[in-house]
Amino acid sequence: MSKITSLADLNKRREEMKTGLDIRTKALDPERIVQVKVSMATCGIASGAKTIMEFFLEHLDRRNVSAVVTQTGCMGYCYAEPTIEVKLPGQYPVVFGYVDLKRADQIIEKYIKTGELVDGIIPVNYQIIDLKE
Amino acid sequence: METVKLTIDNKEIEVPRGTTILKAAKELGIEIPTLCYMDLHDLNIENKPGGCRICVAEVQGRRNLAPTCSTKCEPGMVVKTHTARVLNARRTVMEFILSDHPKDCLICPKSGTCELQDMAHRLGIREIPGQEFAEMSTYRQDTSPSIIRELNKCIMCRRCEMMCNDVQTVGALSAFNRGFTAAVGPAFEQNLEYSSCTYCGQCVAVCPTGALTEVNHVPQVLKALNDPTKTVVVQTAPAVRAALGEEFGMEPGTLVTGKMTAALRALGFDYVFDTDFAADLTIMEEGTELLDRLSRHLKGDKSARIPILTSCCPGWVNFFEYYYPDMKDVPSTAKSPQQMFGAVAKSYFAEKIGINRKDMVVVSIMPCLAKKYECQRDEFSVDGNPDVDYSISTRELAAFIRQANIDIRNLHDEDFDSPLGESTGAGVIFGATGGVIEAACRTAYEIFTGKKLDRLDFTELRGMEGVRSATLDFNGTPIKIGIAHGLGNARKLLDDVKHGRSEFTAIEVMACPGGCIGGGGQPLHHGDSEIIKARAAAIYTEDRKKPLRKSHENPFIIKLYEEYLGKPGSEKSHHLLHTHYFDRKDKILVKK
Amino acid sequence: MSSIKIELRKEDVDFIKETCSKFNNDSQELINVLHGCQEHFGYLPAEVQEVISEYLNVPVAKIYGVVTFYSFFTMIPKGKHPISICMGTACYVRGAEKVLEEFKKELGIKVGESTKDNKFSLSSLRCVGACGLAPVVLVGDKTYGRVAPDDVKGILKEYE
Amino acid sequence: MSKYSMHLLVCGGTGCHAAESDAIVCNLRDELEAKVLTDKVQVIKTGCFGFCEKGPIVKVMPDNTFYVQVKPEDTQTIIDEHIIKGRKVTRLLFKDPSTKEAVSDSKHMDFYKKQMRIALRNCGFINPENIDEYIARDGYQALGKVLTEMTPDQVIREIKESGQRGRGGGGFSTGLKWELAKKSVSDEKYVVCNADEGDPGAFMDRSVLEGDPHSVLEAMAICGYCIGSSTGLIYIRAEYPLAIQRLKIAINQARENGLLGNNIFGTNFSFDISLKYGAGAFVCGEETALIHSMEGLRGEPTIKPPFPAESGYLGKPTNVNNVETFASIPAIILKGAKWYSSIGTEKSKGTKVFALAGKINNVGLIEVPMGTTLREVIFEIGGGIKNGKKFKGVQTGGPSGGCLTEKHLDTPIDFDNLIAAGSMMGSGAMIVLDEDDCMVSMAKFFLDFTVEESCGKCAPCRIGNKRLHELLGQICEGKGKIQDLDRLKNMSVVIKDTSLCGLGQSSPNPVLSMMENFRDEYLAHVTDKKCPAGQCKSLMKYIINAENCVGCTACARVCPVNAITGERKEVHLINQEICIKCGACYEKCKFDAIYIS
Repeated sequence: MSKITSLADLNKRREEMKTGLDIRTKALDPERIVQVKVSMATCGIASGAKTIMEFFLEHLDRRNVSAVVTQTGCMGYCYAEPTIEVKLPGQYPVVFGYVDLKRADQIIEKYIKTGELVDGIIPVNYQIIDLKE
Repeated sequence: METVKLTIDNKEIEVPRGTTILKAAKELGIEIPTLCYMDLHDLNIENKPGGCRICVAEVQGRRNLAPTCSTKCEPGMVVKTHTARVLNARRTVMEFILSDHPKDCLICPKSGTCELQDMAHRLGIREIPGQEFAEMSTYRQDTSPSIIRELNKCIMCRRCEMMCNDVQTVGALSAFNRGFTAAVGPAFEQNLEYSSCTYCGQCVAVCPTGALTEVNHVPQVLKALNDPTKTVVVQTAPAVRAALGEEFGMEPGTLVTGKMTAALRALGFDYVFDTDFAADLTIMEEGTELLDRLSRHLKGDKSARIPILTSCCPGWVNFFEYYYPDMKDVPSTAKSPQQMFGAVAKSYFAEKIGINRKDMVVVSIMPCLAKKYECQRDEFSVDGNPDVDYSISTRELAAFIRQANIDIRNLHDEDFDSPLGESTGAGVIFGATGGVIEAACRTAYEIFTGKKLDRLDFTELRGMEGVRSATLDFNGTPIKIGIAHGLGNARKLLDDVKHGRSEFTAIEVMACPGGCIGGGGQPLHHGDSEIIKARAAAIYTEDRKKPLRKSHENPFIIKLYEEYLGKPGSEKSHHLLHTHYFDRKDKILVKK
Repeated sequence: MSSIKIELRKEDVDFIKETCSKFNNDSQELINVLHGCQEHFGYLPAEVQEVISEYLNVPVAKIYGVVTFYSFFTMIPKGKHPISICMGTACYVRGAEKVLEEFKKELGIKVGESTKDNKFSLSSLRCVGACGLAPVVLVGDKTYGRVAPDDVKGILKEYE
Repeated sequence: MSKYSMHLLVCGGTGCHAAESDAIVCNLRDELEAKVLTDKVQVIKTGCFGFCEKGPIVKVMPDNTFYVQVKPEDTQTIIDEHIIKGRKVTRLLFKDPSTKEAVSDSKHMDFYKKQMRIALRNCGFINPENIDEYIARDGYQALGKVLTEMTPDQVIREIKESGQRGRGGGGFSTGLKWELAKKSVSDEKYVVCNADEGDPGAFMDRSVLEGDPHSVLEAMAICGYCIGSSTGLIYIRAEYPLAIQRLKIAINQARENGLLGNNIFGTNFSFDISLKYGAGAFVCGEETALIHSMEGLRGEPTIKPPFPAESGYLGKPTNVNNVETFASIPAIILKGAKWYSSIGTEKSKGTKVFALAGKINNVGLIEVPMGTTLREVIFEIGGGIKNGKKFKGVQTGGPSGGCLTEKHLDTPIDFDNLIAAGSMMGSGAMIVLDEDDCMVSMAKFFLDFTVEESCGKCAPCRIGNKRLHELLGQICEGKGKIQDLDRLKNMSVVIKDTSLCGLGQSSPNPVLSMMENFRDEYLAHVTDKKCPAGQCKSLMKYIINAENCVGCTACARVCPVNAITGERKEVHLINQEICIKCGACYEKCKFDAIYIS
């Protein structure tokens, strides 16, 4: 990793990141990549988020879905932990709550593979500020 | 100097910037009550944790009440010290404090001199609401050779902790636990005996309540006095005569040497002697040791360690034995005056009057609590019989005199008995910081140079600064003297010695701030450092009035050497008047 | 006063020494040193504090003062499966007290004690920040959420 | 892809309209089956939309139509009109409260999204263990801007103008604080991040550190640049292992990338950060106590002044801010003071993170503009009270905050309004209480916390709070007298008035606010010896209703103290003198024959 020694360096890194270079290094077809984020803050982990994350890592691979599974922080829906966010190519991300192994399986089989929604969707009810707007 | 103007209780005042409301009010004659606060101004010791919240006052524009001990005056401030809000708050807080304090005032050793009791009286507290279901703190009592801790009576003023850590750097006491169960004590709530405590007693000297008091040895003394088979000999330390009067309502600094002697005789002591005699003896031994080391050192003898450190203070001895055991060959090996006295009384004097040492009881009156521990040390006894049997403090003596119905104020002055009651002015000044080294210099100068001193008052060695130094001219040889009082100050000098940075020839150390006059066994000063200064002045007055002011001129000392000891530093002197030191930390750890 | 007396082995003393020197024997780092030692020994017996005192040059009374000030530090060894019941407000209003009572009843011990066989110890703590799962119980590193008094027996059974 | 062309999302939050939602789902599914549309349209139950006031809600995807206050009988219309004919049902559309016009696309109704995430902007969005994801979200841009384009004074002016007040509880102006620290002259200064979130029920700081650690590091560096410090310290609870781990990773990554260390962005500004651990002492949230704790001492507060800005860590000027305060700084720098100060109320700018917990449906972390009302927070975002119970109060500001009630629901939340209402902002915990919570027991619970967490330094807090706690205990046990209420008040006022630090100065707040807002309940305890919420055991009585009792003896057998007598098949009786109110009989009885009085 190269050091960032100027604002220009930082901007360059940001642009690289924004166009999703890191995803491309992991999958050949960026347009078809599925992104899964697992909320892995204390609440989530205490509710079993680790198991869920492992499940997605293992089963997406086993079921031949090219996907990137990452961890993220608290989404704020503590009551519905574990929560995950799934973004299908070209679509809005969808947040699912109360994800146990059964629901995780449904999410892969139904939502990720066929786009069919499953129960437990959590409507995102906040706006996130954009720093450069 | 920059000043600020403010109004306190409708009175205007102008004070230097940085002055607290408490002090400004005092200048106006407004005495705001305080409890945890303590200011020993001349000794540079201040305790203001802002913990008791008794000294609060209303400051216009401020949301809550201000602790006046630690709130600085600001320009235009309007302060009210006795509004209904303030008085109610002060009373309620006092009720809180009392609700967690035993009510056995009648039988408390601090009764009558307790600051909490005084405050309850001042605030007119008549009931403590909710006492019937109020949980009280409970701790076990701990009795060490010198000090009794009764933590149930601790009000968390933190004075003892401040003394033990910030002033003395002994570190035996610390606040532990938190919230309601918090109190101040040694590590693991162990006995003080198993801690680094030096028994300097400064914690006792500042404790506002009965949480820290001295072990009372008066009953044992009374028993000895009533035992017809015992010859009871008493010695009184120099600092006692300068403070005892305070216990009987006399002005601080009143000398009561003659009245004290009369009272002791009235109490029934067979011989009333003076520790000052032993102080003169100490000078002979310590001075000789100093000159010996110095001359060897000047000749290039590497084994002669310079500086020499005084060793008359038992708190100080305990301190270096615990914290600097690797340097135990640096201090003088001379015993303290108390122990020299005991050793001489139970040998020379016992022989002289023809009794067995076992039939003699030596009692010492000391301004000190560490002396209680010192006289119990194994090395200061012969076949289990201690050289000094009991050491009682100035406060204990006062209580004893009161119990014996003696009106000390109206007693006629009496003199000490001979021969161990005769002393010079040099022995007297042992009681104040710098006194030992001044006394030593008076003798050492004359012996070293063979000349007579024309000026006996080494004023450059006197004062209240924590660390002082002066260079004396011993006929061309510069003698660098260091003085420290308070163990924290001593630590600074000792660290220099340890790291080879010290330039001193001799260093005097006294554990207590001010020296023995500020000892842990003295009448309580209640935070007034003027009292300590007045006692020092009294000591120097007594010195000036003495016909003889140099130890080596004391005819009875000369006689003692002629008849019994030979000469200073002789084998017999070594046997009777010198000691050796231990690694006390090791000793404690093994004992525990 | 700690009733437990232990004899420190040479490697124990070495560990404390290393921990202190890792923090440059700086007395300001006392709390970090105590964390390191508690993690290693499971608790902070008097003997350990005495050794720390030596290396950090802090009076042992002060160390004891610090150890007894912070609720994270303990001078009593915990059971093999330390049970902590969150008594934060969120857990409290959702019935943590009843859960705690149930644990006390089942184990026959009070808060701060260990069972005779030293298998379980019981403590209450303030908010682990998993308020969404209130009431929360921790057994060792494992978190149990939405615990009801009826679940207590089952939880304990897992450790039999 | 999906075999479905349309989705009907039905709000299925456990909240207000749970029963109706179920009926709506059922009806929709029946309708679809009847119209043979089950292959094309899928009905999905979702979590709470955070719009309960207008619930139940049905959202039609993909056209984002947002139907509000839908009744089970409306389902046929929705299917017939919208799904089959493609015409939106206007009467069910949400009407913009200002324009009164129906809004057909929920994309245009962002205002329903009452939450606005500034401090939490990256939480749940980025991988906290990957600095590149932070950089992709404009991370470290603010630091870059500050170091290359702005002077420290300009930055401080910007922060001052933004009107941001410290999120740790005190609400002191961040910009002013920085300015004071900058003005202090010293060879060394420190930037400290207070991450000792000890307030039970508050977990926003933990979430930020776990979800977006870099935002804090970046802000600390900005602060260091402003006040002239090259050393940052984060004082973090040891009870937060995950946050510690992520912070360590973040610090290392920032160092590797040259964003911490020497000559950041090629300038001569150097800054590094290390961690200091707390060890479980609530009082260490107070900045002087925190500083003592960092110095390896007991975390006892000292009197201010001197403020840390003059004499703090190691006696050097120190600036202490909390996690949430720092997390918002990069946004203020990049988007400007004007933008930030446009959010919030007159004297409280920006957004505030709240941790919602207690008897509320959507327990979680929310961030709303200052000035949002309690009603919006509790009943909309929070989804209302759990199990359909009645709202009783909300404790804001943690154990030393106050309890607000029904009458405060429409008060806009900001620093000053909360204080005026007898509570405080604190760190932002909100614990919702329902009708089952006894306000004497709650006050006692909070005092229990304060008693345990008091450092013991000053008498009013050390002893006063204990006495307050004991007196509340007496009242809970039915031993209270009417005069005790005055005593409670007097003790509370004096403790507030005389305590050394913020802990004692606020610890009686729950007692005062609960006595004020629930005076009747306190009176019931002391005069009638009754606990209206049925929480105080000593004031409860278990009684057997003779009409229902069949004499099965089950209760007598389960009673641990043999307080129940009665022959088989005869009515049983509970001896009140022996009864310990354990409730075992009550739970055991199958005939509803035991009731609580």
